[in-house]
Amino acid sequence: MNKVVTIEEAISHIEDGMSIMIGGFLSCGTPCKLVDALVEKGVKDLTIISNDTGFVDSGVGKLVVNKQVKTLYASHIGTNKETGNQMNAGEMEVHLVPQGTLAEQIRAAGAGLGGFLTPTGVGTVIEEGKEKKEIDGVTYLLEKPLKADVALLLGHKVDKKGNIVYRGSTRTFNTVMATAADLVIVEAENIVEVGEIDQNEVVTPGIFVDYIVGGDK
Amino acid sequence: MNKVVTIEEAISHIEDGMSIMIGGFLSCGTPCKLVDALVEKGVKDLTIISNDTGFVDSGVGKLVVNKQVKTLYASHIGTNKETGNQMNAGEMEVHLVPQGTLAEQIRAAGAGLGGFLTPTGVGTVIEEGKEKKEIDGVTYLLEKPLKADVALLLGHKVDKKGNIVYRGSTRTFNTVMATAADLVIVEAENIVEVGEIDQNEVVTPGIFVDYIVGGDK
Amino acid sequence: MDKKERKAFIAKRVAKELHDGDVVNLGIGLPTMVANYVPEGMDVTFQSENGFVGLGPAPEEGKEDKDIINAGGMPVTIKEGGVFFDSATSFGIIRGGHVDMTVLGALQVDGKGNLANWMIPGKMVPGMGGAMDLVVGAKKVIVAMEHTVKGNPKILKECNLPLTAAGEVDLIITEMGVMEVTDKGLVLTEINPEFTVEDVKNATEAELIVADDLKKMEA
Amino acid sequence: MDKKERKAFIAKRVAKELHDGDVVNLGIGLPTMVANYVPEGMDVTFQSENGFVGLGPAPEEGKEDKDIINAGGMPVTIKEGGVFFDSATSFGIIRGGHVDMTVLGALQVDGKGNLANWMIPGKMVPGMGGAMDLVVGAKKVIVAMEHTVKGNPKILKECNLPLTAAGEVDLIITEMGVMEVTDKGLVLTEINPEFTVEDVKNATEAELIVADDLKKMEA
Repeated sequence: MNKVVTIEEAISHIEDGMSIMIGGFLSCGTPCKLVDALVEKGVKDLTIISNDTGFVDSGVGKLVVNKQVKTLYASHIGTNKETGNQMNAGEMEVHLVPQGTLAEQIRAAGAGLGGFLTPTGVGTVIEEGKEKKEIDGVTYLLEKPLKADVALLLGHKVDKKGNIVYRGSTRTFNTVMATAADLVIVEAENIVEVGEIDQNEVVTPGIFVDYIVGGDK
Repeated sequence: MNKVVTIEEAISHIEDGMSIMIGGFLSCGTPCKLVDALVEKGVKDLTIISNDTGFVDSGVGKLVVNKQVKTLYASHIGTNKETGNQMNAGEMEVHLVPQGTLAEQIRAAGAGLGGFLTPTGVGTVIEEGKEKKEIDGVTYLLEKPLKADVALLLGHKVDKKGNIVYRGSTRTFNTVMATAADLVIVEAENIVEVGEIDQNEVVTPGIFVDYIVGGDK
Repeated sequence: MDKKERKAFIAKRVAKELHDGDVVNLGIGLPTMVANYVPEGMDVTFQSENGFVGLGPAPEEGKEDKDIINAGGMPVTIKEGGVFFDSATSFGIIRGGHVDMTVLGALQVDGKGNLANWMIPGKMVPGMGGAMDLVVGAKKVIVAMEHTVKGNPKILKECNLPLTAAGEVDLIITEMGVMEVTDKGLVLTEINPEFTVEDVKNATEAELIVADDLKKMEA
Repeated sequence: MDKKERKAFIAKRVAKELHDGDVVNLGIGLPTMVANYVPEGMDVTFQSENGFVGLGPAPEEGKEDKDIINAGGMPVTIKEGGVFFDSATSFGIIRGGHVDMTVLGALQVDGKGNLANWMIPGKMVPGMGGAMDLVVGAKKVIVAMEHTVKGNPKILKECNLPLTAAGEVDLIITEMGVMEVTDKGLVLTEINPEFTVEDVKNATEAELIVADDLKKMEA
């Protein structure tokens, strides 16, 4: 069970039309080397699930600029004008999702839940087409889980079993995405031996991780 | 904002009839000094929310033996025969809840969700009185959030702002309970200065914690 | 007051709504400035919804840490006692009512407490980011903004842009005054002495109820 | 075989269902013994639903750590590479299908894959603990138990005790044989050569379909 592979080997499993979750927030916590490799590989018609589309020249944004994204789920696209352009031109289907709902949808998928009731979005366009439910006098929307074929994560320190610790505000969506995809690839800033990370300090258990790449830092 | 107080001061806020969440699993991770203080104080008609009722002579079990518990939510009561006795005698109302559902109900309360859909319990007595919902061909039960007046936690290392790290398998329900009660009291094995816990290693943020007791270890 | 002074005045007045021990989330732009005016000796924790509490000031030039940014993507710092967490936890904190106050800007706000600040159809669709969760989840929602845009009211009878949230705004603070959203409508509780009640009414499309004990707005 | 040998035989046979890389949760009692028979060179991670993966053997006497217990409350150890987490995460792992296999005992099990193992009304009501989540969430559910209790069948036409879960059991392994729950019913796929098919049928209330390629059960 050797999980440490080259970037090429890891992304060899990613094909046209797949759904891919990408961690991070405005490129902070985004596995940029994996994204760059996807840009180079040129897989297309992707469904991307990510907090945002970064910038035209960094992070998730590069996949948009390279026209590899068919469908997008994100909470914010304002920092990458190319996303708005493609959306307005009808070239990309964009689902804007409140950030907390997006995080919780991904968590629900990873945790085996069929959905959850959130007060977020009630009385806004977000409620369109969704079931509403009143519990103890409060109105909620029923939101469903969101899963993907692949999740691409960034870890600060990753041991060879895939146990991950993050640094600073890079954690973002990486933790929930680790649980909600069939294939999970983590780009490690540092790869360490099993046992080097305190068992009380691991944030993402390695049982979620299939491949580890990078570690040249 | 001094959160470090004596046990007496902390539990002075706990009154007859309150609902109290107590962390731990078979007394491991249970704030036993706080429980002992409640036994001594003798508050009664309590609603207790806890994974189990520990043992007759340790942890949550002592409150049962001392007949302070009116209503109980737990996943397992088999290790404390007094709980079963009082349940069978009609002296205590016992709600048995699947462990994962209990954890998720408490999390939902703390995270502002109105409920969630779980596959656990479908086709069993647990589904009685609950709404069922089919999502993508799977049947789920709608489970509602569970909150409390007070949560009693055990932390291994707690800084003076209330930031908590746990040790070993003590984490259990402590983390979710921290988020789901109006008043949160943590029994610290060690109280440390703010800054002594790495900001990447805190498990429960201090913003959830009202009072810190103990620390004499 | 020039634009810069107006913004500082508004931010200072917002800061008077803070309480010791509060957890507060500030939107980008003007709301961010509130952090500069926390009253001396008061312990307020700022949350950054991308993943931490204990948001501190911008770092000195050259001392930026690429792994510590705020929700606007700018390099920031974290104070001692602050804590990093993931997005699920962050929005659990927000939706769960653990944020005492959020301060946001608005494109439009109305007398029912409706807020529109996330899109102008056909023009600007940046997405709602964390705003919808914040406005629903925070215990107190304050809109802090200049009273008008190019002379046109932003406080309307009814928002006509897509809403961020319905009926969640508690307080509106502008350079002209302080307005509270109540069951009866929008109540002007404080007024900047540089303006008359007539001035404020003229700059406001929503109906304004003037409080019996209308106070002088001080920052 | 005496009782001890029977249990070891069952646990050994269950261990043959393990695959390299599997995450496995073992119930208390007989299922716990499966950990002793992991095939050489195979990397299997055991989960303890109270809060970790990497469950190791019991500690030496005197080396118990009060903060590391299993779901039965007994002192255990954690292996290198193991990880502690909270109950919400633990059951997210379980319900989310991240546990490849769970092995549990049963009071009753039936040909439809129904399982009853958490209460006997009026007699024993310990609670379900994590069993209901495990049986629903694990990818493969194996019931490992002695074939009968005091000579009475435990594999029934239909469970009459309150269910732990409906239709979730995949495989039943006893000292007499291996039975697979299929759409057509319960299929005996392996038999312990110490018994005849007739013996097994007599000890089983549920109807048994004998597989065309019935194999010898080896542990």
